[in-house]
Amino acid sequence: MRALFLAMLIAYSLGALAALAGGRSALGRRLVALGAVAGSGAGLALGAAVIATGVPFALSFPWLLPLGGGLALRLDSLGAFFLVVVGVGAIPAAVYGAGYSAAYEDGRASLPLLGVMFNLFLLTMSLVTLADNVLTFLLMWEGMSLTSYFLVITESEDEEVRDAGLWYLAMTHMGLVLLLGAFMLLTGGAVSGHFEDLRGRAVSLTPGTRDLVYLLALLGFGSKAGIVPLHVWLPRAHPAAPSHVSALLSGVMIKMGVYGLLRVVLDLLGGGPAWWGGLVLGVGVVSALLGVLYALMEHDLKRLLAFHSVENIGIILIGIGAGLMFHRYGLMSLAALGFIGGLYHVINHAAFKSLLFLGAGSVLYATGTRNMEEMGGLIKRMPWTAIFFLIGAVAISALPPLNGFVSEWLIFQSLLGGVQIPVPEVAAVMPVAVGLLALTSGLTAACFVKAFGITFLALPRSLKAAEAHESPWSMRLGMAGLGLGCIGLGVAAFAVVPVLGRVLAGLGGLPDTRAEFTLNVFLHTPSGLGQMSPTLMALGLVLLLGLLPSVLWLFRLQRRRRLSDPWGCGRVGQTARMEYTATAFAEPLKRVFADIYRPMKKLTVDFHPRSKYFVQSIEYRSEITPWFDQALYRPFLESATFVAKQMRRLQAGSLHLYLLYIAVVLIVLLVFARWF
Amino acid sequence: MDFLALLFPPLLGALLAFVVRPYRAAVGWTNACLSMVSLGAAFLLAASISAGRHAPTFGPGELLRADGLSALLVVCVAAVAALALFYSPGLGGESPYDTTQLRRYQIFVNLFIFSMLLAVTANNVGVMWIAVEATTIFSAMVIPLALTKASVEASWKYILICSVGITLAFVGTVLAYFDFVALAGRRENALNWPVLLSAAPGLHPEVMRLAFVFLVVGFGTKAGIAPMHTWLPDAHSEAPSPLSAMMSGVLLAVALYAITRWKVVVDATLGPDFSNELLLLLGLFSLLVAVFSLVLQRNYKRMLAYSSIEHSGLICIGLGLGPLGVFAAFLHLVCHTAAKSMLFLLAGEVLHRYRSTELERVSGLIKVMPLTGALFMGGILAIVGLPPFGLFISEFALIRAGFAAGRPGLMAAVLVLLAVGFVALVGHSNKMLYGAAPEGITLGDVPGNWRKAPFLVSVLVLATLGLVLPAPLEVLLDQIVIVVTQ
Amino acid sequence: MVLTVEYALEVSQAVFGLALAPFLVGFVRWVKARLQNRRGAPPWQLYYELAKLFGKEVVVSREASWLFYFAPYVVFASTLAAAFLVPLLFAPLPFDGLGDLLAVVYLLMLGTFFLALAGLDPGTAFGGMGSSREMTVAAIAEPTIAVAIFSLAIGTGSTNLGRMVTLTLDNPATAISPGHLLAFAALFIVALAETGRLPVDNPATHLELTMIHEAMILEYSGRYLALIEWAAALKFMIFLSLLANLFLPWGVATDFSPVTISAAVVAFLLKVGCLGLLIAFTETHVAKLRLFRVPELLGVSFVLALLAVTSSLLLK
Amino acid sequence: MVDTLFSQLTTLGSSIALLFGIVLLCRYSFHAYVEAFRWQSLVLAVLLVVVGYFGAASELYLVAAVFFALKVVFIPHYLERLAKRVGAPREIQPYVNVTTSLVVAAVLVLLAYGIMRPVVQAGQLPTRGGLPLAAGLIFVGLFVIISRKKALTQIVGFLVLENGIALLAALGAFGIPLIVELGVFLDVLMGFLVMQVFVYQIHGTFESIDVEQLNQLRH
Repeated sequence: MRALFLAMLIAYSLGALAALAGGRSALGRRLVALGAVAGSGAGLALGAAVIATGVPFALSFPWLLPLGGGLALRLDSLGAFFLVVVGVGAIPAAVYGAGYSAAYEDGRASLPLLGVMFNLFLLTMSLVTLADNVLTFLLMWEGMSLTSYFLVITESEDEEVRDAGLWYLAMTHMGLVLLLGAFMLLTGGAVSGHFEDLRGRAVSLTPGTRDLVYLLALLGFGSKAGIVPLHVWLPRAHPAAPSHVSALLSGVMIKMGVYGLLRVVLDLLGGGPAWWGGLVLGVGVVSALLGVLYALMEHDLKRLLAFHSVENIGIILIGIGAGLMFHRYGLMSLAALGFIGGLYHVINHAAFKSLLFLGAGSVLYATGTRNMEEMGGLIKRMPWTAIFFLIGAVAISALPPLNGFVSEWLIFQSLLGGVQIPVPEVAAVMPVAVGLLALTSGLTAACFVKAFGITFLALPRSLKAAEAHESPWSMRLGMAGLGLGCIGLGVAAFAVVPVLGRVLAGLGGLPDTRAEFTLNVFLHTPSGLGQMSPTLMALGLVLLLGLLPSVLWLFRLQRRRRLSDPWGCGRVGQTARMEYTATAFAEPLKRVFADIYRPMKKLTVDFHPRSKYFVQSIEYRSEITPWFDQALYRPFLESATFVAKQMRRLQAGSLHLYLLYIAVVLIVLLVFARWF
Repeated sequence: MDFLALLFPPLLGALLAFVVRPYRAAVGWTNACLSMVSLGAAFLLAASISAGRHAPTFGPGELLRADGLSALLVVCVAAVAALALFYSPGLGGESPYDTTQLRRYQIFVNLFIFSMLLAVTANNVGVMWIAVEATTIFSAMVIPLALTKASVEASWKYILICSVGITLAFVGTVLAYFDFVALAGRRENALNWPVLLSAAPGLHPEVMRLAFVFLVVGFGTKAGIAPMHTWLPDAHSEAPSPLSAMMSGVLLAVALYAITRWKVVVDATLGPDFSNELLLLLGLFSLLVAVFSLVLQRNYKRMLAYSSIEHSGLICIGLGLGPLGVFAAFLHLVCHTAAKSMLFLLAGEVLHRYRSTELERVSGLIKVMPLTGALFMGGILAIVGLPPFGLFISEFALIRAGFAAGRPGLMAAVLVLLAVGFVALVGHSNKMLYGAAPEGITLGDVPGNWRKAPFLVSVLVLATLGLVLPAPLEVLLDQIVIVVTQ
Repeated sequence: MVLTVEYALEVSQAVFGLALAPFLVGFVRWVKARLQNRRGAPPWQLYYELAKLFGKEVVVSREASWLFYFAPYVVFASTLAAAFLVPLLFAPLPFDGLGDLLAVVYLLMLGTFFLALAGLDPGTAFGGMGSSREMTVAAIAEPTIAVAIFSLAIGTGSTNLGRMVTLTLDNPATAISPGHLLAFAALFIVALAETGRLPVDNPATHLELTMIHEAMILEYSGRYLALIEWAAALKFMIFLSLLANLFLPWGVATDFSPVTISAAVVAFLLKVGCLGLLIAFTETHVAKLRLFRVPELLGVSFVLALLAVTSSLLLK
Repeated sequence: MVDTLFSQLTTLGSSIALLFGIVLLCRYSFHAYVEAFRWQSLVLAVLLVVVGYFGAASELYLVAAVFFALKVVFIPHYLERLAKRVGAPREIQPYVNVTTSLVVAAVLVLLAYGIMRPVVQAGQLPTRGGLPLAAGLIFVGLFVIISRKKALTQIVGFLVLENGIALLAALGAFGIPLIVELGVFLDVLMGFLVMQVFVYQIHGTFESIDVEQLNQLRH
């Protein structure tokens, strides 16, 4: 294992060096990708080895970070799982990036910086999963944030991109502050922040402190994971970043928030009262629903995907929250089911969201725009990208037999198990969660019909789209890998679930559920509530799909087919202006959920100067601005500015005033020292 | 002996600059080399002390004395002095000043350096006071090098505020001495720090309380502690960049050093609570003022100045937090010195290229001066406390000390304020670094990138401190902790 | 030996459903016609139409892509796969473990997904309108189904249809619990929405203001249209048999003697027939809702479902 | 007997010194300021001699001599010259008018009494009675700097402040160690010279020595 670890370290560093040395050359780009692939491959192997053997890998450098008790690394099965997730997301993204970053050879962005930060980002992110004491964890965490910040502002020419970067850095730093607070309360300022000691200390803390730690951790990690309302940086930063980086940010990095939450709440604190789980569940539901609702209204392909990351994080948290609640009531196997559902969705999301971002990247690469209203007809011009994007869309819409369906099924089943919670009023939370989760997945399907249909089908809506071309092989290769991943994770669920059981074994007193939920190719849930086999379902679907045409052929029903214009109420010729737009597609849902969107509508009609019976033009505009952004963030910014303005008064420029300050302070302090 | 090697070169430099008229570049270079000599001496001193040589003294009546605390400060001062002299105007390259101005610059800057070195090595707290006062006078002579209204105004405010403040510090000194006399009769060496310290437990608490108030307000004025900080943004923004680098990098540190010295004595009389409370109060207030003055800042040199206030506030808080805090505070001091001196010197280059200190006039620095821009970014990342730089570690240690001292509320406030400052600083420097370069500006770094080598050294130092704690430094810091919290 | 019998029954049951589906649709149309004092086409009319469509050549839009040709097969296959999981006549069958009620719902959703994409593919305004509306209705129908499943799962203790039926047969009390009844009402409304019935959609109109499903498949012709229509009929069938067998499981054969089997067939026809009548009645007595009133209807069903769950939770 | 005389003399001297400080507050012309300062310094010089005599602190004679040379002869002379060069203001408009100034001064002196109480109690020297007055003088000097507008008057205020400290040192401990004392004088001298240079510069760049104009640097 040590060899694998060193291999990972060295590969990433070589990748970074290659970026510095290689500069803008194609060779440089390939070497950067090679380093990243090798590094994340080694990391994946390391994680797999730890999970397979069940033996944690530990390594520590006492002479580094002496103030934090040394640089302590320890990879247990939970960390290993997330290291695997990093690998799953990073390898295709790196391959894809080798081709994609060619777009920056025109000097819009600094390729060396991109390469260096790309590798360092992957390195620090991998090390987050290995950190075993507070300072190491915080160092790697902040390193991950910083490097990803530089990746986000790759195209720093653009004002919008810089804003996004600042938002991102501010939010993530806010998160770090909260985490620092949480860890400090946990350690009580003790010098050794070693996680083993924390587990010991956590038991002796007062309930109040534990709750505070939990809340700080939830907010801190939540700001990274992108829970509503701390998600504001996602829809800004993810579109701004280069697409293969967006894939990593959205597919992998935000999962580190989930990792941290599990690590602190479940591992270090060892679980807590029911409302902890309930809060996570509630946050999850809200994030899932609002995420998908705002995604529906987006016509910027990458922003749409970013909002879907919010949604999927919500789904993951629903599983984890349910797990925590069951954990509280000692329903261990149900708890395990919830956590397994959450973790399964983590890796699934890593697969299909990365795939979708890469697909969006190819579209951007080919058309130069992220605006769906200018696309269309790409399925003919970039067939491969279209197929891969379709796979991703089916997977994220949780449609069988792909992977999204399996994890959502598991989460559903764990929620259904809520019946067993002894307290009815607590149990009553579950059906609501079930309903909203179902609504979320339904809306997701609707949203991806829009995303795929408007982007790839029908006629091109702009010249850019009409002249689009398929992307180079390296990009297609990256997408192909992820597409296979989506299928494999769906079909081979019976093999994945036991691994997740092993990952969770012993965490916060969870039992080893390796064999519990699977029976050869079947998944089944405790107390025999439900049973399913995605494998056989996929097989059946494929069989039927193969059978049908042959049956038709058997009955000689394969008549010839004739191409013609679509029926248009008598009009001849078909133009793109007649197609349904993304806005139009989303309009019904916008009306249905108007109370949540609070759309701003403006109708201006100007009449003919002579008489108001002749209308010259009618302009209708409707905007949707996330109202809770204003409600939550503006007060902070405004109060900060207000205080700042007061402070400026202090430095008013008058020397006498300044001297007066001194005199006043002196006298006040003297009086204080004399009489108090 | 090494005391001479330490203190003599700057005097010699001043003398040289005084006799050689008109000014020649050779003088500047000679003085730069001389500063290297005293830097070497400083390192030797620090090495010998960290190697266990206990508090060497020198001169009639043990005029000079150096323990771990002095050694650390001596190294900082000498290093920044060397850096500043190396980047002084008039060492080749076109400079905005004429020879008489440059001559004045060389004379007084060297005297300034000398007085700072004297302040941190003086055994007699009276002499220490004199040296600190002298720093004001000498540096004030350099600020209005080019006579502009702004620079004259800044220097007048600077000298008046600091003189008044420092005079108050002298009141405190006199009070302490008075109490000593009341206890043990008049003695010539009564103001020698060790003597004072040994007598301290018997002094009158109520008198020492008053004395410490005078001392904190007085030296606090020089240390840029709010609300006595008002001179600082003006002076730092108007002074020639090397001087700003020295003032922000080490002058504040010297003043804090004086406060620390007196804190030890007062604590010996009163116990630590009184001084701790006072320092925490003032430190937090400085942090508050500095951070929120950063939010709407329009001038990047003032921005850096306010960040210096922020950091001396942090160091004050650290000093008030017991042993762990003191350790963190002085580690923080070292890191801040390394980062801020570099930043001010770079800001000088930016000013020279963009001809403006306004933030909105500066954009696309990365493209205009790639190396300078990269270094500037590094410095900013360092002072906002991002890894892998030393301030991340020192701030972490400081926060941890606060929690260990059982002050979570205070630390929460500090964390929030730090976060605000973080956003403000990063936001402003984002505007500076990226975006389109203003038209008509010459692209490319200043000729002679080899002169940037010292900056790489400071970046290296910062990065090293972010990952490891070199043994000598650790020994020094431990000695300091022992000295301060004995 | 027994196992092969079971598989045979499994397949035959699905084929039975597939064969019966068009008749069921025709039957409902016929009843409606009668209720409206029309003669109406005979119930087996739909078989003729399917045969005709299979015989015709296919006319396809020039802009259509491969997805347009692919979608009908996916729709048909997924619906048929769902039919395999639903117990029409026999309760514990081997395929029961392949997927539960959730799987059925999501399989049907798969069909809807591809159909909606196909609606967008030719690039006409009608298709887009249809898919947009179809997805809207489908999305806001989801939660009701899920929650109804929840309450059924509470009552019976399983989500796998076969087991649900047998468990209900084992203790009939659950069948008449208030939770079950409320869930039935909720699912009935959803069934109307999902299968494109009045008052949500009018299968017998081509008026662009009102049509949903028809607009989406407007561009289809020939065997593709046949496949889609047949799949739609099968979907209708599935929902009716779910309503029938989950809430009134009696008659479903649990052993495979010819008697019980024939009894099962009869019982099934009776139950589904009654439900068909019920639907015909509702369709004649309610008017088509405006599209933006549909959510309110589905909201009602969601509330019903929630009530169902809470009552079953509290009465448990 | 001797001690009582000693303490009476010192108290008298310090009160006169303080008196001159307050007198300074109610004068208008700069010339009068300088005069008041000169007399105050003279009194302090005498006081130093007295303390040196009674307190048997011989080095105080030397201190007194330097003090005289510096603060009675040299600095006032230079102040006058400076005033001539930059055009001394006939009228000095303070921020607060004379009566208010006097009230404030009174308050400050009372405050000084209150604050210095423990110090007085702590000391055994016969001179300790004058300590509060010294503190009062310090506060008054501070007040002068704050409340007067012209750079020149601020310098005078600063010098008064330093006189207060000198008085404090003389009374409290019969003067501080000689080396420190001399260093302080050096500082005073240099500080004064530098300030005078700046007055010239201010006059050169702003065509006036009105400190009110120095308010361009803000925020």
